[in-house]
Parts: sequence; structure tokens; C-alpha cells
Amino acid sequence: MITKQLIEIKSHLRIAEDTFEVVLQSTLARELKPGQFVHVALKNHMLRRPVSVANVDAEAETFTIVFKIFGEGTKSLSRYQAGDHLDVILPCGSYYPVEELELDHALIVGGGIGVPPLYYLAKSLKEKGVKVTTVLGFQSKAHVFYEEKFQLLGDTYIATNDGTYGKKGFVTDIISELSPTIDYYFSCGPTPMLQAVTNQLAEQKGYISLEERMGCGVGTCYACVVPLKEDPTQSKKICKDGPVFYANEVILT
Amino acid sequence: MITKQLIEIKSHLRIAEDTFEVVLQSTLARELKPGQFVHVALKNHMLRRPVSVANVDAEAETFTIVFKIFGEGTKSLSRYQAGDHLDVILPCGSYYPVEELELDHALIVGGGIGVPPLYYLAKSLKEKGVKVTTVLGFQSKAHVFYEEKFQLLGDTYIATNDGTYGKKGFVTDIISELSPTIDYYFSCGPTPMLQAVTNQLAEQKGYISLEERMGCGVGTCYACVVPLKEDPTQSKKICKDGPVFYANEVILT
Amino acid sequence: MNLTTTLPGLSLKNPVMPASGCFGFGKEYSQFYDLSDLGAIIVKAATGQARYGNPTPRVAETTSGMLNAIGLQNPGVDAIIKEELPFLRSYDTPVIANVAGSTVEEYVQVTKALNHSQDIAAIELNISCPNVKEGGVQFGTDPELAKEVTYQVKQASNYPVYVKLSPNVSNIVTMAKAVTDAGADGLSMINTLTGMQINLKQRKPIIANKTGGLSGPAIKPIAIRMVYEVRQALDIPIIGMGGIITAEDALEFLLAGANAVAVGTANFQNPLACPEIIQELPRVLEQYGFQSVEEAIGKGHVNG
Amino acid sequence: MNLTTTLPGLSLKNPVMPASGCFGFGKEYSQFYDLSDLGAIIVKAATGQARYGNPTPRVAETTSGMLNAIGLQNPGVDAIIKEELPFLRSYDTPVIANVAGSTVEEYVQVTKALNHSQDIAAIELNISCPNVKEGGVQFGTDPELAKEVTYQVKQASNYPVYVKLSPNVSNIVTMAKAVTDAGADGLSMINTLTGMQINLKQRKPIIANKTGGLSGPAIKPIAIRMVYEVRQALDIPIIGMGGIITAEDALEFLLAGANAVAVGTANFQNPLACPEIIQELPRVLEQYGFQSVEEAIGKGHVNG
Ligand SMILES: Cc1cc2nc3c(=O)[nH]c(=O)nc-3n(C[C@H](O)[C@H](O)[C@H](O)COP(=O)(O)OP(=O)(O)OC[C@H]3O[C@@H](n4cnc5c(N)ncnc54)[C@H](O)[C@@H]3O)c2cc1C
Ligand SMILES: Cc1cc2nc3c(=O)[nH]c(=O)nc-3n(C[C@H](O)[C@H](O)[C@H](O)COP(=O)(O)OP(=O)(O)OC[C@H]3O[C@@H](n4cnc5c(N)ncnc54)[C@H](O)[C@@H]3O)c2cc1C
Ligand SMILES: Cc1cc2nc3c(=O)[nH]c(=O)nc-3n(C[C@H](O)[C@H](O)[C@H](O)COP(=O)(O)O)c2cc1C
Ligand SMILES: Cc1cc2nc3c(=O)[nH]c(=O)nc-3n(C[C@H](O)[C@H](O)[C@H](O)COP(=O)(O)O)c2cc1C
Ligand code: FES
Ligand code: FES
Repeated sequence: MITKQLIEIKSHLRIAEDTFEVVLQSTLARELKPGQFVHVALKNHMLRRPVSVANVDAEAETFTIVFKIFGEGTKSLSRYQAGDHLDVILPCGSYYPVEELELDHALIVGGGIGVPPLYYLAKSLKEKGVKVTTVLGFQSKAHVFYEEKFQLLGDTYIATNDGTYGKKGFVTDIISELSPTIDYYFSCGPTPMLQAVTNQLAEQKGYISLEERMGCGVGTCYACVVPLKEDPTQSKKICKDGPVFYANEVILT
Repeated sequence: MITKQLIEIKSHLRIAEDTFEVVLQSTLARELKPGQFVHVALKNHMLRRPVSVANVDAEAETFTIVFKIFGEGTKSLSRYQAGDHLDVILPCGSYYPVEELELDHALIVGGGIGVPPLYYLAKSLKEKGVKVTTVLGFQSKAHVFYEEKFQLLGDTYIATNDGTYGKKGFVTDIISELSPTIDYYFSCGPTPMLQAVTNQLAEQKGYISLEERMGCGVGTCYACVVPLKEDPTQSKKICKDGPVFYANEVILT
Repeated sequence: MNLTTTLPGLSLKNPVMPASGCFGFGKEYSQFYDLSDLGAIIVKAATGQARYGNPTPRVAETTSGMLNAIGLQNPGVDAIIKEELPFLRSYDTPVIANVAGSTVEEYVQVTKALNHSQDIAAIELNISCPNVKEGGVQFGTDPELAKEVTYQVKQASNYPVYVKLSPNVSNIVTMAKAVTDAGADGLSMINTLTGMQINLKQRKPIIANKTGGLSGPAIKPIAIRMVYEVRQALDIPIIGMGGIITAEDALEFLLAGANAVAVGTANFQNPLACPEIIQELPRVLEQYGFQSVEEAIGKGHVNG
Repeated sequence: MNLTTTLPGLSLKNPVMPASGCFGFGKEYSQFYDLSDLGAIIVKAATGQARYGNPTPRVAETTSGMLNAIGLQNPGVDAIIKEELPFLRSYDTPVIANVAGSTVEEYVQVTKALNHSQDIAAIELNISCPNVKEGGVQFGTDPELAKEVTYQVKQASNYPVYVKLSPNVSNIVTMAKAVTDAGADGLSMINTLTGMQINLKQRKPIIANKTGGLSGPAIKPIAIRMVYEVRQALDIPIIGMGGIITAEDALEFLLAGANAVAVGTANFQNPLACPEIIQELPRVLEQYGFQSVEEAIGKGHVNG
């Protein structure tokens, strides 16, 4: 059941350049599934900001978000501190169907601020006994985060645009080299990356997670639609039907 | 020279119902004369708020303001704390010409949030050797402030609207009873009070201090005009020519 | 405290309703609270056929407001009647359908289709959508066209017709008079003001449609002025809206002359905006010396 | 970084100038900084005779904006020429006089009087003041009247004429075309949007004039849209304004197509608004990849 809660910030850490990890206390933490997001209200901003769930600690009733400063809203969010409260709508949107899927080997492909939801996904897959291979892309060394955490879950490869860390280039370059045998891939990141990845892995089954500017975040305003491959005059809502879609379901523009 | 300064709050105290006394550190403190105001910027408010100077400590380079919560701006100001900084324009407006006047006995008449500037005035008069008699009006007992401070400067009488403290009624009732022999009166408070006082003391020389909604606070926008008695098609600006006027100079509406 | 207010075809338990396009067809917000708490519900625009709407991005944030250019995306009036409206039956609150179109014929078609629905209590005639190329803007800014479409829709409708006015005009009273003359039962005002925001990095408008409709607290002074001016000139019921966030804002619209109010953008910021305003309203009315909602209506007018 | 920009009669060292009515005649703000830093200065409106203006209160604060109904208070054009303008001689910055009136004759009278002043470089024809009963609004919302007054003033003036447009219209391009056809050298846009705020305690509009002009960041999306639309349609120089607070805002107007920008309400919040924007502008231009102000003008347009 979707709810609005005022929840406390338990910790607020800078983990990479312009990148922050925030742990939040919520009785609904355990309801949050990999791929879902929370819709965060910020003082003096008209609209909420969607941020993915990057991890859940069911026992502690906490969940984690990781975000990068992009504009005014995320800058403001970066200035909150442990002990402050956030007004959050949760849980929002669809999730990676970890429970339902049958698979042995998963490829995780993330770029930039698309990486956070994939950590919670990778952890859940691993807990289910799935082998996880991860390929992550970042702008540069200073922006890399969560590499060690992913490594604990399986083989992890990093690409940076400028080559200051890992492989110079794109996640697709690494995937070409690895050409791993997988059952499913799961990808989240900027649209150009998703386009490249879904093209490259067109033969594979996969799920992707999309971003769009949102109004309501709950499915009422039609701000966040994406056209369907089957019939481009039809659309789905990223905030409600997504953000997770089957890779061939939607048209990436 | 009028200036914009970012100045520190040294102390922030609640001194009566909804009423706060704030001491501010400024290198310009000693420039502030009785009757002048400062124009205070507040976060998330388009316009500054004018607040009178209630006291100056030249040595400590601090000055005091006293304000009452009236709307959103003053509510916001009430939540600032010692150590916070305020963006202030100062000194603003005209002042009571304490230096220039020749007088032995002054009557001070204040109402509500008109009281603060009169304290700095009374103190300055007393320092000059002038005998000071003070009549102050408040809504009710809970709103009374600075009584003791005025008492140290001379005889002080209080009226409250509801009679919960001092005399029940208006400052004019007390003035009628006292009918003091004075050289000048000085008054600040709500317009109806100023009208009553200037009528009652029409035979006396006096100065009054006015309020009006302001834009710039420095004399450029023509928001804060008051028509002149001599020629009502002419006006003066309360922020620049005032807030202190000779009692017979302006038309109170 | 008596919160009821009565408008043609609408006996409302309180004057607060979500605005069209900001509440979908109610399902999503029914997860947050009991929709029976609402005075009424205005649902998303209906057109003759299904519409895809504009490309994304469709929204942008502005200082104390937002821009939207949804472009009237909706599944078409028939699907709305069959698949969306029945859900609202279980709630004890009147539903107002929002009628849109590109031609007078389409407006009439949608209106006639809605005659067959028992799930609504009134229609809101949307002649003010700034985000569609054809129809919308023209009808909302030309008094003659506004008159014509209102007249035709009024002829076609079994339900009371509230005409939703555009603020993008030099004289709102002229527009209000035109549609009143044509038989409008009430007015709904205001829709959004046409605006734009440019992305400095991308060097182009953020909204794919380039322009979008500005809503939220930024536009409230314009909405209040327009409601006040129309109330001064005409004796027609008004549903007031534009920037309402708090119960104080709602009261300001009542004082300006609105008989009821709608809440749009605020729902996005706070899904509980409507019920919270309804809950606060009695306290706020009392604080400002009113015994009922009816008593406050139009009380902000000087000389009358 | 090259900040210069050139408009008819104006060679500006930078594109930033205070807007009319928000800077008096410069004296007060000269206490805060050197007025020679400014690209230009637009001074307060001048009418034929001295005007008292409207009763107080004349201003109110709104969410991210303000209302004003000063009502063109000014000492009259002759007094302005004799007593106010000479002060600005000592600064190395062009002065633009703002011409207002109730009749075409008054506009022409003021314009002719200003021909005798050597202290100005251009005039801004204010046909958009929403706060005076006669003249102002009519001229600003009726294309024929706008054309007529522009033509007459242009005939009378020795200086370039910038016509200041009102945003309270359904079609800004129609207005822009009308005054351009009549010979305007440039446009200045936008003036304020008519708004109202009601005092809940007093149960009446806060502004004594009831309505006032809405300015500040709240209206920026409307201003940007209008500048963009006019730039798209016409090839006439534009001074853009409406809600500028930061150098980013100024750049947004340049991208929309403004050749220079004016800063109004921001001066009240921050007397150093103009010099701070000027100081920041090179950094902001560079950040978004521009080598000069001229390069940025109109660059927010898609397809052209
Ligand atoms: C489902 C979903 C999950 C997301 N998860 C994360 C995450 O885990 N970590 C993270 O750092 N970011 C995430 N994002 C992106 C994040 O929402 C944007 O970075 C953020 O909204 C930018 O806000 P701003 O105020 O800093 O930027 P501004 O540009 O000032 O924002 C202005 C408006 O545009 C919207 N906006 C701007 N960029 C985006 C964008 N990329 N996506 C959606 N709205 C945008 C804002 O929400 C706001 O309404 C997610 C987005 C979506 C849709
Ligand atoms: C020269 C001068 C000196 C003042 N000195 C003091 C003082 O020492 N202590 C004190 O408590 N108050 C003083 N006031 C009044 C004080 O400025 C107002 O109480 C305050 O502006 C109200 O702001 P708000 O945001 O709380 O109210 P809101 O009603 O939310 O304010 C909205 C707008 O109206 C203006 N406004 C509302 N009431 C007044 C008013 N009475 N006078 C001027 N502007 C108003 C605000 O400045 C703001 O622009 C003084 C006013 C003036 C003009
Ligand atoms: C995202 C969005 C979609 C809207 N869709 C419609 C619509 O379909 N029909 C309509 O008449 N008005 C529509 N509106 C206008 C609102 O109903 C309302 O008139 C306007 O937003 C002003 O109110 P507000 O400031 O409370 O949002 C829409 C507004 C928004 C923000
Ligand atoms: C207090 C005030 C007085 C104004 N007086 C005038 C004026 O005399 N002539 C004029 O053309 N515009 C006048 N304006 C309009 C401004 O010049 C400007 O067009 C408008 O405020 C929008 O810009 P802003 O949002 O930066 O303030 C005035 C605006 C304000 C706020
Ligand atoms: S953000 Fe409103 S429908 Fe998705
Ligand atoms: S407040 Fe601007 S002139 Fe007084």
C-alpha cells in the first residue's frame, strides 16, 4: 500500500564526488522491492524527486538511497543531516521480478546514478542463489562508488568515460569483451546507455529501469509516459507501470 | 552611508507573548540613531521586513531589535537563533533629532510594536539630561515588555486594552489623567493611536513615527508614501524621509 | 462548522475538490485516503477518441510553480465511461467530468456520450488547455468561439455545464460574460498560464512541447484577481482554483467570490493536500470570524 | 569574456540594467555601488504633470513575487529632466527614460519634452502599466491603440523608442507586431501581470487599488515564453525582464532571444542584485559554453 511518511535520516554520507548515501528509518522498509523508488519532498520545491531504493535492511527497518547532485533539488537533499526528517511517498512503481524469475546467471549493467537500484537487485539475486556479474560505468574515478559492495556479490567490472579508473570507455565495451552466458540482464542508467545495452543484448531477455521527469509520481498526471514497442500510440507510466520494464516493451527516446 | 551587511545574531530571546528581542553584531551599530530602522531580508521571502532599532551598544558594536510575530515573515524571524546571520540594510530612514532639540521634559507615547524604537529614544534623551515620562499601551498583560527598562529612565505608565495589567484602556486615557507639562512628545504605534495622540496633544510640539508596507526600503519605489498636511497632492517617503515626522507634517490615514 | 456549499447540480459537503488533470480518475489517491471526504472530484479531461498527448518531458519545476504540457492524454470518453468512472461509484462524492476537444463537434460528441453515464453530476467544459495545437487555446481566448462551443455543449448536455476559463486573456470578464450569455451554469477558473523554461545546458525548452501551462502558488494572485473581477461583474457560481496549497488559500478564493475551490498542483507535492485542507478549513474559518463556508463567499469585496 | 551587446541607440558594456520603477532615478542605489558598472539604467516613469499615484498600501508580498500599484507617482517630466536626470551624468552608463501617460497627447508631450534632455540615450514607451485607471491598460492590450501611440511617439522622438509590452494579453506576438509595424526600434518585455491578494483579517484586497502588478520569479516562465515567441516571430531587439534574480536567469532570457535584460523586483530584495549578476555573468556564460553575450542571444531556440 502506497503511503506518505515522515521518516528520519539515520545517516548521511558523501561516498563519491557529488554522490551521497542516505539511510532512512521506515516501518515500510521491508516492503520495498528492488527497482522501486521513493518520491521525496524537498522544502521550497514544488515537485518531489524520485530516488531509487539502493538497499534495504529489513531487520533494522531502514532503507538506503544513493543520489548524485544534479540540480537544485539534489543539492538541497545533499545538505540534510542525520536526525532531519524527510517527507517521502513509498513504495513507488514496479520492481524487478526477482522472486518469479528462474535464472542461474544474471548480468547487471549500470551507469552513473542508475547504479544504486542495481545494488539492491544484485543482493537479492545473490540471496536467491543466482550468479551475478556486474558491469558499471562512471564518468571518472572520482565518481565511482559501491565497487567493493558489488564485488562481494560477484565479478565486477568498471568502465570510466575518461579512463581514470577501470576500462576507458563504455559498459558495452566490457560486455563485448566478456560476452558472458547469461539468463537475464538487468540494466539502469542514462537513456543512451540503455539504448546501447538493449541493442547489444537484443538476443537476451532483460529488464531495464527508466527515468523521466515526474509530476505526481503515483500515476495520476500522465507526465512520465513511455510509448510501447507493440503500439506506439499506447504508453505506460514510468512512475506506476515502471520504472522497471521488460527490455523489449518500451521505446527508448 | 547606507549599506547591506551580513551580521551575526548575538542573542535571540522571547521577552513577551509572541515578542522577541534580538541583539545583532554590526560595525555600523554606532551609526544607528533613535527612530531609524533596519531592513531585514528573510529566506524565501521576496520582500525585506522593516524593524526599528530598539537599542544600541556602541562599545560592543551591537544593536537590538524587538519584534512581534505578525505574519509569515516575523514568524520566520522568530525561529532564527544566536549564531545565525541576517542580511540587513542599515541605517534606514530619518531619526528623532535628539541632538538638535532643546527640551527639559519629554513625553514618550508608545503602543505595541511601536514601543521598541522609543526605548532607544528615551535612553538617548535621558543621557542628554532630559526628564522622560513614558506612557505605553499593550493588548494585554502577556504582551507587556520593557516596562522596567523604561522605569529606570523615568516615570512609566502602562495601559492594556483588556485591563489585565496597568490601566484598562488606551494611552490617551493615561495622558488625560496625567496632563503633564512637556516640551515635546514622541510617539510611535498603530495609526489609530497616533491619530488619537496627535489630536489630544495638538497644542504640543511632537514627533511621530509611521509604518507602511515597503518595497525597497531605501526610497526608490514609491511604495511607502504619506501625504503632506500642507499640500495633500505632495507626499514624503516613510522609508527615506521618515519614518520619523514632525507631528503636524503628515496626514494620518 | 457548516462546510456545505451549493452550486448548480452540486450539493457539496465541503467546498474542496481536486482539479482536473491532477487527480487522474481517483484510483491512485484512493490509496491515500477515503475519497468520500472530498467535496467533489473533477476527473482528467476526456476527448472523443483516445489521445497520446505530447512527447516527454511534459513537466518542469519553476519557482513556486510547475509547467505541464501533458496534451490531454486520455483513453477517450467511451473508455473513461466504461473503465474509469464506475470505480468512483463507491464513494459518496459527486464527480465532475472534464470535456475537451479540437472542434465544436468533438466537444458535443463527448458531452453526449457523458449523458449516458450515471456516474457524473456535472461537466466542466475545458476550453482553456494551452497545450494542444488545435482548439484548446482558440476557444479559450476568443469570446465568440467560447460562446459558440458553450451554447452547443449546453444544448447537448443533460448535466450542468461549468465552463473552465483560460487566464491567457486581456479581459477575463468579457470571456466570462460570453459563456454566461451562452448558458453556462457555472464557471471554473483558472486554467494554467502559458509559460516556458529553458534548459541552459541543453539550450532548448525543457518541455518537449516548448511551452507548458504554469500552475501552483506562483499564479495565485492572478487567479484571485480574476475570480474577484468576475464575481464583481456577474452573478454566476464559480469554482475557484490556481495555487491553492492551504486552507487559508482556499478561504482567500471564497472571499474573492468562489463558491467552491479546486486543488491541482498541490496534490503532487502532498497527496493528502485535499483532505488536509478540508480538515483545517473549520479552524481557519473560525479564526477569521466565519460561521460557515457560505458566509465567507464573496466577503473579500469592498463595496458589496 | 565579452559582455557587450548592441541595441538601437545603445552600446552596452554589459546586458544588465535595472528595470523602470525599481530603481527610482538612481540616487539611492548609487550609495551601494558605482552605477557605471551597469549596462544601462531605466528610470522611473515620467508623465506630463506630477502624479500622486494610488493610495497606500501599494505593495504586497506574494509567493515568490510581489504586487505593486504605485500608480505612476512621479514629479512630472519637466521636474525629472531638471532635477533627477542630471545626477546620472557623472556615470558612464546610458539612461533610458520611461514614458507614460493617459492619452496619446500626453505620451507625445512627454516624448517631446525628453527630446530636450541630453541625459538620456533612449526612451521606453510604457503602454503596459496595469495600475492606472486611464490609458495604461488600454494601450497595452489593444493592438490598434498600441500601434497608434507607438507611431505618434516615434514621430515625436529624437531618441530610439523601446515599447514596453504588457503580458496581460492573449497573443503577445500580435502586440509585438503592431508596435513593430508602427516603427518601434525595440521591445521591452514584460511588464507586470495583474493580480490581487486578499487580506483575510480585513476581508479586503491588501492593495488599496485592489489590483496590482505581479512581478518577481513567479512570473519568469511567462516572461521567458513571451520573449521566445516574439523572437521566433520578429527580428526586433528585445530587452527581456520578469523575475530575474541570478545570472542564470539573465542567461535564460538571452537564450530565449533577449538582447539585454532588466532587473526589477530583485533590487528590493538585494540592492546589489545588478552588480552581482554582472559579476557572475562571465562565469555562467563560460559554464554553459558561451564565449560572449552576443553568442548566447537566441540560442535557446530549437530549429533556428
Ligand atoms: C524512477 C527514478 C529513479 C531515480 N533514482 C535515482 C537515484 O537513485 N539516484 C539519483 O541520483 N537519481 C535518481 N533519479 C534521478 C533524480 O530523480 C534526478 O537526478 C533528480 O530529480 C534531479 O533533481 P534536481 O532538483 O537536482 O534537478 P533539477 O534539474 O533542478 O530538477 C528540476 C525538475 O526536473 C526533474 N528532473 C531532472 N532530472 C531528472 C531525471 N534524470 N529524472 C527524473 N526527473 C528529473 C526533477 O525531479 C525536478 O522536478 C531517478 C529518477 C527516476 C525517475
Ligand atoms: C519603519 C518601520 C519600523 C518597524 N519597526 C518594527 C519593530 O520594531 N518591531 C515590530 O515588531 N514591527 C515593526 N514594524 C512592523 C513590521 O515591519 C511588520 O510587523 C512586519 O513587516 C510584518 O511582516 P510579516 O511577514 O510578519 O507579516 P505579513 O503580513 O506576512 O507581511 C506581508 C508583507 O506586508 C508587510 N507588512 C505587514 N505589516 C506591516 C506593517 N505593520 N508595517 C510595514 N510592513 C508591513 C511586510 O513587510 C511584508 O512585506 C515596523 C514597520 C516599519 C515600516
Ligand atoms: C499536470 C496537470 C494536468 C492538467 N490537466 C488538466 C486537464 O486535463 N483539464 C483541465 O481542465 N485542466 C487541467 N489542468 C489545470 C488544473 O486543473 C488547474 O486549473 C490548474 O493547474 C491551476 O490550479 P493549481 O495551481 O492548483 O494546479 C492540469 C494541470 C496540471 C498541473
Ligand atoms: C514597484 C514597481 C514599480 C514599477 N514601476 C514601473 C514603471 O514606472 N514603469 C514601467 O514601465 N514598469 C514599472 N514596473 C515594472 C518593472 O519595470 C518590470 O517590468 C516588472 O517588475 C517585471 O520585472 P521583475 O520581475 O524583475 O520585477 C514596476 C515594477 C515594480 C515592482
Ligand atoms: S508522474 Fe504522474 S503519472 Fe507518472
Ligand atoms: S519602500 Fe520604496 S520608496 Fe519607500
